Amino acid sequence: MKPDSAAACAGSAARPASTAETAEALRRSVARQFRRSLHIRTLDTGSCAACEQEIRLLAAPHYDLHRLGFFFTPAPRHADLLMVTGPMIRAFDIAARKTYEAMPGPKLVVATGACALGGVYQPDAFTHGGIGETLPVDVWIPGCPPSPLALLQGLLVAVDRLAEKVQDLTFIRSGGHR
Amino acid sequence: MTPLPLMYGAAAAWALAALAVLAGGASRPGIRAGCVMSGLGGAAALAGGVSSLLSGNSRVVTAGGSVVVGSLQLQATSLAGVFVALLGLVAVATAAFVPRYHEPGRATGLYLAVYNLALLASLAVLAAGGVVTFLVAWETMALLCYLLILRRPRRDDVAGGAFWFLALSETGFVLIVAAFVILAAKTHSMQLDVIAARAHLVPGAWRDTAYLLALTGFGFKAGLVPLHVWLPEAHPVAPADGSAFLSGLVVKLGVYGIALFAFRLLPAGPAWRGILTMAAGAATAAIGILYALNERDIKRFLAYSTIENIGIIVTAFGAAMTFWAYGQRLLWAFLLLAGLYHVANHGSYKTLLFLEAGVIEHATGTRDMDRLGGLAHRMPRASVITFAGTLGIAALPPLNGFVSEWLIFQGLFQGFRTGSHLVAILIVLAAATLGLTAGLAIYAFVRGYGIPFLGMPRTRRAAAASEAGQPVAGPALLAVACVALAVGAPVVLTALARAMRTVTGVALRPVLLPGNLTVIPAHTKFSGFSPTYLTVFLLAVLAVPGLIYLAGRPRADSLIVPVWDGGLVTFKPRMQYSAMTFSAPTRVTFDALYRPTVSVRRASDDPAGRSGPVHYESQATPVFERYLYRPVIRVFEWLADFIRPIQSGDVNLYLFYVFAAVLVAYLLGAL
Amino acid sequence: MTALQQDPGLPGLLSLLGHDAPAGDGPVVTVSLAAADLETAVRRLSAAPGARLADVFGSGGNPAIDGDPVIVRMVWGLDSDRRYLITESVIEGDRYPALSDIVPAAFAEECEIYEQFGIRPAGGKPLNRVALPPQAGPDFPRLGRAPAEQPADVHAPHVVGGQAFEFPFGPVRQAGVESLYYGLVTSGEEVVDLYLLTWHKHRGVEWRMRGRTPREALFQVERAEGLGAVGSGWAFAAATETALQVQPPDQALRTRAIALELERLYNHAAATAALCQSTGLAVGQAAAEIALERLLRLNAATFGHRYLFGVIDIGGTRSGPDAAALRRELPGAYGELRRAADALLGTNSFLDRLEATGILTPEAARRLGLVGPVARATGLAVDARADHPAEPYAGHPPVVATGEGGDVLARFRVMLAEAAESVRLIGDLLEAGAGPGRADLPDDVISRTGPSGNTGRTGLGWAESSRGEALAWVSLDDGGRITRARLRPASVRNWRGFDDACRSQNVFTDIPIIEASFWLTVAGTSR
Amino acid sequence: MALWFLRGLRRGVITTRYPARADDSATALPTPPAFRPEALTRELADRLCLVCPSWALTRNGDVLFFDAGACTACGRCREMAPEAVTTSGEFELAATNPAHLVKRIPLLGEGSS
Repeated sequence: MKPDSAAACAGSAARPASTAETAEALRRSVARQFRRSLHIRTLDTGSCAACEQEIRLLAAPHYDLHRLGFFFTPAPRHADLLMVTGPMIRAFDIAARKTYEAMPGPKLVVATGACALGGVYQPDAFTHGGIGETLPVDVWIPGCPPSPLALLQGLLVAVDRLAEKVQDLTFIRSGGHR
Repeated sequence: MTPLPLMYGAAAAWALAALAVLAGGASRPGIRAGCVMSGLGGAAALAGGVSSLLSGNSRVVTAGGSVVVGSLQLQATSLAGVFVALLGLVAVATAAFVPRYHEPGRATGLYLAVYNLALLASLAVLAAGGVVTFLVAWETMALLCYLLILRRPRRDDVAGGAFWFLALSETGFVLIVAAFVILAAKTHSMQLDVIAARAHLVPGAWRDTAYLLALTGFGFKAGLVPLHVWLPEAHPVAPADGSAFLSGLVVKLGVYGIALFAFRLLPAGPAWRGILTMAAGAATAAIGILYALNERDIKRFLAYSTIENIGIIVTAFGAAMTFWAYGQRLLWAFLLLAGLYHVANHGSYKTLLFLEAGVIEHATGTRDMDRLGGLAHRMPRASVITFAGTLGIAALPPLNGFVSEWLIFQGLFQGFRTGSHLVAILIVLAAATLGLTAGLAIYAFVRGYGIPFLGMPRTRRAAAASEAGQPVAGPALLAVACVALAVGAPVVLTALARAMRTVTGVALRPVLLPGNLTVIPAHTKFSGFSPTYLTVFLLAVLAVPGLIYLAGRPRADSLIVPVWDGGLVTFKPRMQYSAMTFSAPTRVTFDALYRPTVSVRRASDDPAGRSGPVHYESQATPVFERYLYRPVIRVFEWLADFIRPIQSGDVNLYLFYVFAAVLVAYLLGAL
Repeated sequence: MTALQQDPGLPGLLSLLGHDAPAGDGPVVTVSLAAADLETAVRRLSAAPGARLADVFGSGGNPAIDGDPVIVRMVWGLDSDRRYLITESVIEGDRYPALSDIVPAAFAEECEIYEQFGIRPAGGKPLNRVALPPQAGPDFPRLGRAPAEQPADVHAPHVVGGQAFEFPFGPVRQAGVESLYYGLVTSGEEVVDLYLLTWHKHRGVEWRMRGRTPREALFQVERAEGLGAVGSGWAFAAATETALQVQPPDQALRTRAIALELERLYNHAAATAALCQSTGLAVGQAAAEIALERLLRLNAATFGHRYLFGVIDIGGTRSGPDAAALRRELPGAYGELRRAADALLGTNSFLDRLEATGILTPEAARRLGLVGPVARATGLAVDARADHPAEPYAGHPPVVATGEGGDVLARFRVMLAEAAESVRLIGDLLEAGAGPGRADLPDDVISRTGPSGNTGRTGLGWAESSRGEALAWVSLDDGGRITRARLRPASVRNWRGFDDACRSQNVFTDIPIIEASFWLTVAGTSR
Repeated sequence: MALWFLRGLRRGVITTRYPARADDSATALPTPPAFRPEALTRELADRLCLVCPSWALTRNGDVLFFDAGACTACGRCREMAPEAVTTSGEFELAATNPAHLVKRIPLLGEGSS
């Protein structure tokens, strides 16, 4: 996440804008606190409702994220992780800020879906074109919409139970192999 | 010092106060002086009441007198002692309240003079030792109260409210006169002592008739349903101290009248008399609180809650009479004691609440709960004092209302001692009704305190409210009295019990244990508790969370964020519960009683294009006014049409009427 | 005004409007009306039993061009006549006849036109804020000119008399649902009024589409309402194809239809799950979600996307169905839904919550111009597949399921019946042969370059999405770029029936049930 | 309710074993493209950038920058140049840093120096 946005964001989980290593170490220590049980609050900042459907399905029998110690909560007061979908409509800024500030620290923010990652909408008068500049994002989950499996992986990465994979991917297929 | 002289002192002080405010009512010092006098009088009355409690009935003092009207007879009795003391308390508190509340002016001077004379008249009622004295004083008191209510005759509803009071009061007066005449005729005496002594000579039928007449007559003043309609009309239009006096004392005079007949003049009576009284009381209590729940005007709300409390007291009296009929003298005396204690308690906190209602009205310009809100932050003193009164009237420990209601319940729960199953069931039914009433009362006063004082201000006036320059001393004194009456209950009750012995002849003393500050209702093996220790215990319990907080305060820095509102842009005052919506469940549950008529209007109610604000009104049908009083009023209007012809307005004609009337009177005398 | 007893048919209507019979036999007839005649014409049309107001929208009014007039178009569904009638009226100045006084269903669109083009209906009726947020000033991007003054939130009721108060709910509601604010005006017990604020999610999709080629725009259209991607996409593609006079190959049309029916299937399964959740029947929810997940996987297996994004393309489809996978998986997946539904219909504690909940009368539905299962549950047989049959539905007519009572249960039953019908249709369409296919478009449409200028190539497209009739209207310049595109998903119309359904109720806790039975998206209505 | 309970028992466990074990339902999911650098020329790269509706592709000199976060896996690029673009088959794309999602694709096709 961008350090400036961290500074800009009041009450964000203690995250000094210092070197990358310390930030990374801090992230891991925070994530470790959430390993066993984590409560998720979702926030729709202008999605097309497909991301919401996939998130709802996380609790469905096929995926059942409760078995991994994740739970949904309607109250940001009880939430440790904010799952944000949509391109962050400007008209929604107040609600988004209030929701984030209502969460007790330490807290994680997961940007969910291509809109939230700046894919579908460019910044303009209607939207910020991605949530990065409004909220301090910890984990980014691509996909339009991200399938429940992708969401599961993202959540597990967020709490440091899975290693991030995309960093090592090249998206290059040389020659015909594989 | 004997009580009567103290009362003379009080009377004199009030007379002087009346003169002082008449003379200097236009200036603040004048009003102050009058109030000081009035307060001194109150103190004297308080002392007189207490001393008459301690010293029992004094002998009758007779002064002047003539063949026609009889003589002025005064007597300090322990039954009246409680009321006299209450009168003193109310007078002192009001005296402390008035100077900051009223603007100087001739009208104010007149009003205060009338008020002081009303105090005087009430004292005379309580100190009356003879029938004539009693009746004259009573009528004077009623007329003076009428003038009190008429403080601002030009405002809407004032004349109407005052007229309701006068009309019902006069109707009651006729019945009271009848009751006294029956007793006087049957006992050949105009002196209350003698009447009480010879009451057993009166034939049963006449005794019951007299009692029923008295119950109804005084019921009008006390506000027994359905004779209560003047209270919600008169209280809102009178000034704060005026309505405080009405609720704090005047209605209590009605109770005194009932007690006078039930316990002093005609103690012996059949069970149905008591059961009837009890039923009337229970019905009054329940209906009173239910109507209170449907009121937004603070003063109307308080007026209805007065009706409820009167109901509780009368229920206690009725149960007591029932127990007498079944030979349970101990419970008889005990319930009388409990009832009188509730009189004192209600007098203190209801006066407090009415005075504070006046403070709120001055600070915000409205009595409508739904235009208030958030006053706790803007008027901290008023909110603390009101909270004490609210705890008291909601009968929550450790305040005094709880003690007296607990005593009354303990008395009722022993209905089984009557031996008669039917009566036992009836008494338990009454207890159940009071239980419902008590529950609703808590509901009503959570609302009555929460809506104006908590939450966000609903109007600009409420947001700008300030209690600077508002009276404090009077209500504060009453709050102290409430606490004292709760913590000191065992002592007070012991004193009361000793005093009542002169009325009941039953010694309750051994079953009240002042030694270890415990109250035991009548029978040792039934139950008992100590208000004092309860208070201490509750305070300790309340202290625990505070200690825990202090001990376990988080070391890490905590994050203070606003209340979670679902991400609204702004949380608006219109988004909080209002008084009427808070009590909506009762309106739905008891709609048979309210018969609400609902209307929803808005600029455009087209399903496709709804727009504009919603007007939602739900009006309860005024059942008694519409179905009981309106027909009566019609009849009277119809009769008035016949009488009109003899009203020509010609002076000579009226002189002739007078001459004729006197002639008839002499002829009757001659026969 | 002349109230007609029997359906006059199109020629009759046109003669009423002072036009002669249509040239040719196209499914869409466009007539232009002078602003002066607009009121009388609308009166006559609304009085005609066969005519249903489907949409009202504006175009033109370019702030750059001084005095550029706004063109108000009304789309009427002449359902019995199997045709759409579009009336075009050029509005000079900033006033036009108040349509909603005659056809209440036009009110929301009047508000929208005021917001976007700054012209308001005569009569000074208070207009509600629809799409643009409160902070949208005069320089906020719009389709036309900014209105003289901001539309106030006159929707928001002030509590008068203190006997009712507003129970605020949202915009951030329970986890896993879209952002939506509703103000619940209640007397403490009964629901006095309920109003929605949806501008939290307005992304200005129609505004974005201007100047784009249809293909680029289609990407936005599919993501305007993700749970209705095929419906909106098809409507938009059809509109463009009409504008470009392109005819997609039949097998591509059948492929679209299969995708559309699959979309209907998974949406109705999702609605079933939501109904169970709102009634607290966790086991039923699990069963329905199993069916839902299997249907979504079926979508992925058949078209390569769980929500069928990217199936539709201008002039055809981008991917064909994997017929084998479809034949193999569909019976099982649908069987799940069927079994769950049967069990639900046998669970009284569930049905009791649905019966007589959120009732809508046919009158209200017609008056509000509701569409889809919500309208059909009240007994109105409104279904674009049957009323305006285009290929492939002309060859494979669906059996329109209607209910009675208009309560939640009726909606639920209608959805189940439609699911069954969808499975049948998919079977037929597969038999008839479906596959990818795409008609060639004029080159200029594909490239981003090309001259600009308006030759008025316009077209109307429609599809019966799972929520009801979805409409789209486009006008292209001769560079093939979009000058104005109108999207009207079914959610736009059906939300306005929601508060009526809630007002028929006295219990708050029924509102989530009603919302689930409507199964609308906020994204669709505030696109 | 008992009916529902039995129904659940009869169905047995259907929950995925992910992450302990891979889930085969992932294979049908749309996934971002993978590129063949040797088949990519500047001119092709520019066309790809144009056809991408979500601004996931940008060319800078001889490098094509691919933002896997912005990519919606819509497949338009694959359709346009099947010889240069295939699917990556990757769905586990969560990143702790948006920079990790931006990939450099060298343009090695002939015509590009």
